Formats: sequence, C-alpha cells, structure tokens
Amino acid sequence: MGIARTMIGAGLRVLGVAGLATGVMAGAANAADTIKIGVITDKTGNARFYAEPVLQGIMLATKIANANGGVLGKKIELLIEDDSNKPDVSASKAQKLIDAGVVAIISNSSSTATQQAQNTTIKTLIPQVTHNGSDTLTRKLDNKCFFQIGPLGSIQIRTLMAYARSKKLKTASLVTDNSALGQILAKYFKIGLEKSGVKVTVEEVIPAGSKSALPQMQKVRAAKTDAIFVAGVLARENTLFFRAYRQLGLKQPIMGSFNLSIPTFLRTAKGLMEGVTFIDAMDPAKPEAQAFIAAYQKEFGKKPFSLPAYGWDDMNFLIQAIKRAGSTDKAKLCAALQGSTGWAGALGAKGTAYDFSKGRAGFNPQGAVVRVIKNNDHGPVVHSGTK
Amino acid sequence: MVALMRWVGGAAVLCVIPFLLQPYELDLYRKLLFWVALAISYNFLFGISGQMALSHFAFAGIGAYAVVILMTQAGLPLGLAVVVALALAAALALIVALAATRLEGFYLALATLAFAQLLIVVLNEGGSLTGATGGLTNYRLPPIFGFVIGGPGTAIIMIAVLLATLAILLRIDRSWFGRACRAIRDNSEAAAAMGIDVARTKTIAFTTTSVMAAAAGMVYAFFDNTVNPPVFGIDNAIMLLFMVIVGGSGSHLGAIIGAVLLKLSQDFLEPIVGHYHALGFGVIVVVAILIQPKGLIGMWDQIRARRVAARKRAAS
Amino acid sequence: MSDLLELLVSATASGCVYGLVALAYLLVLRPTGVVNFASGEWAMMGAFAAYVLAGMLEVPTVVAIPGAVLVLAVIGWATEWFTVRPLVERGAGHLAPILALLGMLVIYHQATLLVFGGENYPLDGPFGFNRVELGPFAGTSQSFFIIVMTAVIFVAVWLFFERTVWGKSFEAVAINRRAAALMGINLRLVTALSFAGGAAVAAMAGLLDGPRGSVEVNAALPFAVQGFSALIIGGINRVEGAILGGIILAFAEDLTRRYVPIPSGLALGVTPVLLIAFLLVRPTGLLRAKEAG
Amino acid sequence: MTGEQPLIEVRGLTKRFGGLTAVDGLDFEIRPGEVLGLIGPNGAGKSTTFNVISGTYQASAGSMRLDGEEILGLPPHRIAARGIMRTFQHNMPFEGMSVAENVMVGAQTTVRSTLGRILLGTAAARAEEQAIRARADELIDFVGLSEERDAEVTSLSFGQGRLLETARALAGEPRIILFDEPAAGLTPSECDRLGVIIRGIAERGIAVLLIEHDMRFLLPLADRVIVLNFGQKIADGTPDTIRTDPAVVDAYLGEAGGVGADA
Repeated sequence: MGIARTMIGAGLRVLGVAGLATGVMAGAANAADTIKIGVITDKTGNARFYAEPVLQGIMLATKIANANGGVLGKKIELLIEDDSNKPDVSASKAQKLIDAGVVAIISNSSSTATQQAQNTTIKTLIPQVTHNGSDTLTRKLDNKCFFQIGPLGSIQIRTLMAYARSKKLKTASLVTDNSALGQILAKYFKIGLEKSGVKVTVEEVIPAGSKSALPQMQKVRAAKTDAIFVAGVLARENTLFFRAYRQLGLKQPIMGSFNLSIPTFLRTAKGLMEGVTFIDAMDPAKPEAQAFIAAYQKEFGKKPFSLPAYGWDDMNFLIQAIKRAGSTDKAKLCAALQGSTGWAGALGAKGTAYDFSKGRAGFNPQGAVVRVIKNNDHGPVVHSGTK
Repeated sequence: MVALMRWVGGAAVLCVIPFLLQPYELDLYRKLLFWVALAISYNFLFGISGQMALSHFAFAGIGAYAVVILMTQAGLPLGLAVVVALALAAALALIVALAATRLEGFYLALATLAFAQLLIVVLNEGGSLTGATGGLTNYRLPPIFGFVIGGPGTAIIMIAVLLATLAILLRIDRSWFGRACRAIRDNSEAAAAMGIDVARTKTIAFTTTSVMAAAAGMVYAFFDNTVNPPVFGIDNAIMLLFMVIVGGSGSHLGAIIGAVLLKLSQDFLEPIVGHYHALGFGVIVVVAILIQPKGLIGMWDQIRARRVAARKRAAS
Repeated sequence: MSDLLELLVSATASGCVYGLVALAYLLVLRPTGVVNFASGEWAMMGAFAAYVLAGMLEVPTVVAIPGAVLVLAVIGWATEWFTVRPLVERGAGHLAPILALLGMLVIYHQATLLVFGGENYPLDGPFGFNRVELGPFAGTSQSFFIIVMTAVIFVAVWLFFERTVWGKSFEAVAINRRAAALMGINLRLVTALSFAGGAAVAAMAGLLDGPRGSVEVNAALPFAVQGFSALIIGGINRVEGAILGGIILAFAEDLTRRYVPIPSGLALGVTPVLLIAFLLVRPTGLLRAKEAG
Repeated sequence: MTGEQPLIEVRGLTKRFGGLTAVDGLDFEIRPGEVLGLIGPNGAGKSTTFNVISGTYQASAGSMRLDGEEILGLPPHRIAARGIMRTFQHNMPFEGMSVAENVMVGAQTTVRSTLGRILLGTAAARAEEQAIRARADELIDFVGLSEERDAEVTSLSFGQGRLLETARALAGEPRIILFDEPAAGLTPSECDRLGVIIRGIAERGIAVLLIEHDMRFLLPLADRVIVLNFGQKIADGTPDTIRTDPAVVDAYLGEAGGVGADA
C-alpha cells in the first residue's frame, strides 16, 4: 500500500513539474517575443535536495506571471541549466545563459558554485539574483549587479540572539557540518554570538559520512553551555546530531539556522526535534506569504514549506523590477533591482520588505522569524526581527 | 622540419578557434583544453607508466592554489609565483612519489586517494590562506608584457601549456624512458632484469606528470578567477581516469579523444537527456572495458587492421 | 570515565559498520584479487533496499533485513557475472576488473539517484534508539544491535572459512587460483559466491547504519573510503583483520574528535593519515596471512 | 679458453629460506665465451642460484665477483647494468609493445643520453635512438623473428616468445646471459634453432649460463657442466666427464637411464 502511495505521489510530482514546465514553455513559440530568464540550478548534485523545491517556486511564479499576461506584454521564458553544484560548471552555465540572451540569472545552487558563476556575470554586469544565505557572496567580489534576497547568516544569528536574549545566554556551543554553506553559516554565527557577548566555548564539526556525532556532543555536554547553535546543512549529519543530543540526555535549547526549515528533517529526525527553534524566512501570517501559499496549494494540492518561497521571491523580485524598469536593458534592470527597496515578497516577517539601500544583500534584517518545531511540524512564529 | 610545421600549424588552428567562438563556447573550449591537458599527462602516468594514481587533480589544485596564494598573499610577481608554485608542486610530487611508487596497483590508488582527500581537508581548514570552503576569488591575471589577457588569451595560454605537455611527453615517450615506463607497466620484474631502475623511473614519471597537472591547474585558476576545493576532489579524479580508459589508455591520441568526448558529452548531452547522461556515462565505461580494453583507439585499430587484412585477401 | 565507556560503545558500533564494509571488500578481494570500490555503493543500496521493504512496503523488520540482503546478494552475483567474469576469462590485466567495477560504481550511483533522488529517507531500527545500560557500558539499542549482528556475521564467516570444506576451497582459491582449479574447485562458483557474499555483507553495513542518520545516495563514498581504510589497517588476508581494522579506525576517529584538542574539521584528516601510514609502513596490515599450507 | 681470466667468480654462495638451505656454499666461475650448464634434480637449488645471481633474491652468504668487483646483493637492475642479462622460464614479454620495442627495451643498459638531452633533441640522443633501433633489428634477424618485427607480442607462439627473450637479453650488450630452462616447452626443431643461437652467442664472446632439465639439449651445447644436488655442487666438468660421473649418475642421471647416450 505504502509503496503504491509513494509511487503515485512520485508520479504526480513528476507530472506536476512537467505540467508547470509546459506552462512555462508555452508561449515561447516566438523566442523574440519572450523575456528570457536563466536559472542555474542543481538537479544532479549534492545541493539538489533543496534546489529542487526552490526551482518549484521559480517555475510557479513564472507560470502565474505568464498566465496574467506576462511582463511588458511579453511572456517569460525560463532557460534552466543544471550545474550539478560544480563551481566550474556553474560559471560555464552562466556564460551559456548570457550568450542565449537572458536578461537576468537566478542562481539556485551552493554558495561556492554561485560565487564562481559571479566571476562570469561580473564581466558583463548582467543581473544575477540568488537566495543563498552566505554573507560573503556580496563581499568578496564587487559585483554591482549581484543581488541576494535570502536571509544572511549574520541576520539569522542576530534574530536568534534577539529571541534568546530573554534566556540570558552566557555561553554557547556551535555545531555544524563540513559543507561549504554549513561552514560559512557557522562563521557568521560565531561572529554574531561573540558580538552579543555570548562566549562560544565549543565549536564542533560533524563531517559528511560520519557514523555518529557522539564524540562531538560529549564535548558539548561537558562544556555545559547555555544553548546549542546548529549551523549544519546536511540532513544525515544533522540527524546524527539530534540522535546524540537525545542519547546524552542534553536539555539545552537548540537554535538552528534556516537549514532546519528543510522538511526532510521532519522525516529523518522524526520526533527528535520537538521544541527546537529555528530560523525561517517565511511567516505564514504575512499577506504576501499567504498569496504564495494559496497559489502553491492550488497548484500542488498541499501546504508548502518555505523553500519554494525562496524561488517564488527570486522570480517575483525580477518581475517587479523589469516592470518598473520598463525595459530589459541590463543597466536599467540593475538600477531597478537596486531600487527595489520597499518591495515585499513571500519571505520575511509580517510587515517587512526588501531593503537594498545599504547593500546588495536586501533581506530585511528584521525579516527573519524564529519558529518552533511542534508536533513534528513547523510550528508558529515565536519571534521576529533582531530586536 | 615537416614535424615542426605540423606543430606550428596545429597550434595556429587551436589558437585561432577562440577568436571565432561565442563567450560560452570559448569558456567550454578552454575548460576542455584544461581537461585535455590533464588527460594527456594522466595518460602518461596511468596508461603508459601503469600507475593508477588518483592524485592528478589534486596536483592541478596544488598548482592553482599555490600560484594564487603566492601572487595575492605573498605578493610575488606572476612569473616568480609560477616558478615557485611549480617548484612547490614538484617537491610535493617528489615526496608523494618517493613514498607511493613503492606501492603496486590498487595500493597506489588508495594512497594517492588518501593524499587527495588530505589535500581537500587542508584546503577546507586553511582559513584565510586558502579561503576555506569558499575558496579564493577576487584576483586577476596581471598584464603579461603589458598585455591584459582576456578570455581568448587564457585559452591561448592553456593551449601553450597543453602543447608543451604533449610535446614533452611525446618526446620522452619515444625514447628509452617511454619504453622503460611501458616495460614497468607490462612487467616490472622483467623490466628490472633489463636494467631498468623501476622505482626511479616511476618516481620521475609521477613527478613529471604531476608538475604538468600543476601547470594546467595554474592556468585554470585564471579562467573564472576562482579556486575552490570541490573542483579538485575525487569526482574529477575518477572522471579523468574514465576519460583515459574510454579513449584508449596508453595512447596520447586516445587520451585526447576520451577527454574531448566525455567533457563534451557532459556539456551537450546532459541538457538533452538530463540525468540519464551520467548513467549512460557509467555504461559506456563498463562497455568500453568489456569490449575493448584499449578503448576507442583500440577499436579504431581493430577496424583498420580488419580492413587491411580484407584488402590483402582481396588482392591475393 | 562513563563518558569514555559510552563513547566506546558508539565507536565500536561505528567500527562494526566499517568492519562489515571491509569484509565486503575482503570477500571479493581474496579469491579474485579485485578491489571493488563499488562496495560503498552496495552498502548504500542495501540501506535503500531495506528502506523500500521496511519503509515503503511496510514489511516487518525480520523479513526486511534478510530481504534487503538477498536483493544485494543477487546484485553482487549479477555484477560478477557480467562485468568481472568476461574479463577474467579473457585474461585481461589485473586492473581491468577494478576499472570495470569503478564503472559499475557510477551506474549504481546514478541509477539509485534517478530512482530516489538526492533526498534523505528515514529507516527505523528494529529496537529503536532507547538508551540501554549494560553494566558500565551505555549506548543506544541500535548500537548494541549493530554490535551483536556484526559479531554474528563475523563468527559465521570465520566458521565458514575455518570449519567447512566450502570455506577451505575459497581459501585455496585465494592462495593459488591455478592450483585450486587443478584440485577440481569450481572457480566460477567460488568467484560468483564471493561477490554475492560481499554484496550481502555490504548491505548489512548499510542497513545497520541507516537508522542512525538516514538513508541517502551520498552515503556511498564515505562507506567506500572507510571500508578500505579499515581493510588496509587490519590486513587484507584475514577475516579478523576486517573487524579489527574497522574498530581501530572508528576508535582513532572518535577518540581524536573527543579528546585531541585540534579543530574538529582537521580531525577529518585522521582517516587518510592512518591509511597512508599503514600503506607505507605496513601495507600488509596488522594481521598477516597465515602461512600457506 | 681455459687460459682466460674468469668473468664471474662465485664463491661460497648460500641461500637459506627459514630453516631450509636451498643453496649451500656453491663455488664456480664462468669465462667469456663459455657455455656453462647448471643441472640437478628438482629442488636441487638451480632456480634459487639463478635468482640470487640475477639479484631477485638476497644471498644469505657468499660472494660474486665480476672482473674482481663484488656485485652480490645488488638489485636486479644494477646486476643487469653490469652486463648480466637473463631470460625467464615462463616468457615475460612486455605485452603492450611490439616485438621490436620489446627488444629495444633490452638495450636499456646501453643508454647514455639523459632525459634532458632527449628533451632538447640533441643529435647525439637521436643518433643513439637510431643505433638502438638498428641493433634491435639486427638482433631480431639474428634470432629469426624478422617476419614478426612489428607484430604484437601476444600474437607470438611460445617458441617465438623464447626467441624474443633471447634477442631482448642480447640487446643489452651483455657479457653474460643467464638462460632459465630455455628448452622447456619448445618443439624439437625450435630446440635445435635455439641451440644454434646459443652457440652463436657464445661465439660472440658472451658467456652463457644455462639452467636446463633437458640433457639432450644441454650436453651437446655446454662447454662445462655443474651438477647440483640438495643445494650442493656434486660435480663440475665437461659434459663427457659428467655423463660418467658415478655421483651424478646416482643422484640424477641414473634414473633417466642413459639420457646422454644418444647425444
């Protein structure tokens, strides 16, 4: 019975995506009449498990925009390229999309791949948008037309700290894995914690392929810190973390990055995460988020988690800027994207909007929310913003 | 003289191509050249010298990181950075070779695999020196003799490295050294009985080809002006091995064909058949090994030999 | 002290998983001389087979475990039949089967990825993860389950090689293929059984480890690396070497992470460093082959 | 011939494996152009002697002097470099190469050009390569493999393989060649041909050490024969004296029943 259900489910998913794809591709009959937007995604590499749901959101937003008559009287045509999360391939694919005449590129792969692709887009200053949360993406390279809409690691930790302030933390343990994003998030978590006067007494890495996290978690237990911060990305290794946490009978509060919002955890670490607080970029109470949720539910017949919302915002961010620019000229689009301050997407806390006035990472610092796992589901928002 | 003309002609053709290509094609072209250069030197190491090392990409990474770190962090001028980086790669290769060439067959594969893994750990943990997991970026190739090198320029530098690699390896392959390497590959006991110093020959082959990989890696570092650990990991090392096997291990032309075919299939087939491409890739490798252990070049030779035989029969 | 004892239980369980993968390598390596890097894929596929049976078809664990093992045994058998046997019979060089199996590794990996995607799947252990205390030793019931199952497998394999005529014929093939064939031993059958057995043991490693983290395609490469590292440390000639190597490797990793004051990312270097050290200093591993005859 | 200085002088050569003494205090010498046979029943220590001389095994004790210089214990490639080349009992060709290339590998010890000179493509290096090729061609003709010059070695018959090994060993311009049971597995006509070739080698002034089982092949060919039994030398003399030596007949030839009679 179970297998039949799963197979049918898988079949429906495939059909759903295929349907979306035809919806997106339809109207692309005359290529000159479309606005081409490139997507570099990971379909076959190790970032695939979160890139695929995000891609769903990108496609959904495109479909709806096209159904509403498109942009500037033209349909949007998505050109999707797979980089397998390989940085060198990602850079090549960026060039391929530029050659194909895209007006902008959405990077939906790891931060390492996105960074290497940036070295290609910087040459032509074609607009590039990502929801990746790595703080270094807009800092290492001075790419004037690179925009980041996801919550940065530094915002995540500030939000968590604001939430934790009532708990009066003095010390904290920091656990992550050896993935690139996990490492970068951990770095900004540490900076953020120390800025708030919390001492990070234990820093542990659970490397990919570990069989147990017990040695690391024993050190965490021995340090008796007031809280445990989790910056890891990998589902398997994070499950090991939760197992060891339970086995050692730890009681400290766990505060996680937005990676814990990946629904996989609700299955692999089922029942182990009750009461865990994590950063989410989506507040279901926000009207823009509700619009997204409704659209998603209509398309797929179920409630979305936050991941597709990232893709939804990536695309809608571009669409509104193209509309305001009134043109697909890259310099004008670039300026319009820069001037998107005040535009509200599905991401971000209720009442917040993107803000690009201070930099190219536009996620409103007050936009991240803290949610709690309840009944093995993403529970209510318990805190929002950094205050 | 004719041979020299042929080289010059070949180089000219290769160097004209980048100016005819669209930027994306150009990017593929120089990355393809990078793979071909690595495949040529790896073929000498694996196909001719018989050493199944999995450290070749690691040495490309050592070259790439070394030249960038020396240039941007030690502040060396490009020329000096290249020389020091090559020396560094040679020293490391020699150390690995002295230890690892004593090992046979899969033991060598395991030891070099462990070395490659260790390098990734070091790169990931290297802090600001290596840029950790994010790698190093935001540097540029400085002007060479006053010329600012752009996309086609980096392709031409890659061509120079590739042709130098090929020329050097062809020359030593057609000498007593190449014969010694092949002899060791085929039967190291008999090779020793013929007066070949097995350990020394293997060490020279390993060090030389690893330095060549480092040289190719240095040029690669300026393609996207980024170096990061994933590119130099085990996936690509195995890909390189497959290129040489599919093309025809032991044959320079085979290595080139294998590299071109597998790299292009990755770039052109994948968008069409999606993930089935990777699966088909495994099937091709297995079938190649099962049907013709000398790869595509072996198949070609077989067909040619049959034709010649048929013609002889027809004539007589 | 109680920390250490608890850690040792967990590390022993990890070492058992490594040891099983090492045994999977060894079962194939002994009679054929082939290092099968696809052993890690077998372990990963074993976990997926268990997930399909227990998680999707909701078959009881007592059936799901042997079922998954059987599936992999068949896969192992088939692998030998159509990639290794033709090469051996053609008299191809000793590297050819290793390379063919590397190709099979890609096929296994990509095929599993196509079917299951890059997702992580939960696998339930038969006894869950309750904390169990045995005297001073504490651990999860899954850890103890891993240790008991591994002990049973190793004792069974050891008895097979030491006490049965069949096992002796495997040993004879390992020592000298040509002589064994002359003695009337069916080389083909021995080789096919080695692959089937290797895949079955690898499957056990995968499905015993699966419940701890989760089941995913990316688990294959770590299995492969940990398994051959354990094999080299313990020695490639003896069944006992595989489990010894596995436990030494797991202890070295876990004790380093727990007690050595280096950044925990650097502790990742423990496995390659140990591997290189053993390859250079003692390539035969800790346990040497028993004198032939 | 007897007046010449010995090329190689072996004294007290001993090889023990654990408790077993395979070769026990063996003394002998070979002169240039001499064909020396080494015979004995199975397990007498012939092959062990061979492997110790060629450097494959380390000797337990003893000395081996070439032109008065101690060379026992050198690794195989250094032994070869001194002009001591060998063939293998089971042919060991380099399977990935043609017949001509196999023979050219044998010339390894004669190489003088460094890798640097090869890279520069100096005239001397090119001339040397030409010379090696010419010499290989000459040797291929000498052993009678001209037809197979460019063939893959895997296509050769066993007997042709033996001839290839001989040519390969000669390419190193050896002062002595060690043959390990060269007649084993050959047809009678191939044996005759090999016998002629070995004679021809000796006539070039190269010493030949033959380990052989086949008396019909060895006795007419050898100038002198050493007989081993249980690792010890029990006889040393011309083929004629060996044939009638009671100790030899007792230990070895007796059972074969007049092996030498028809020689």
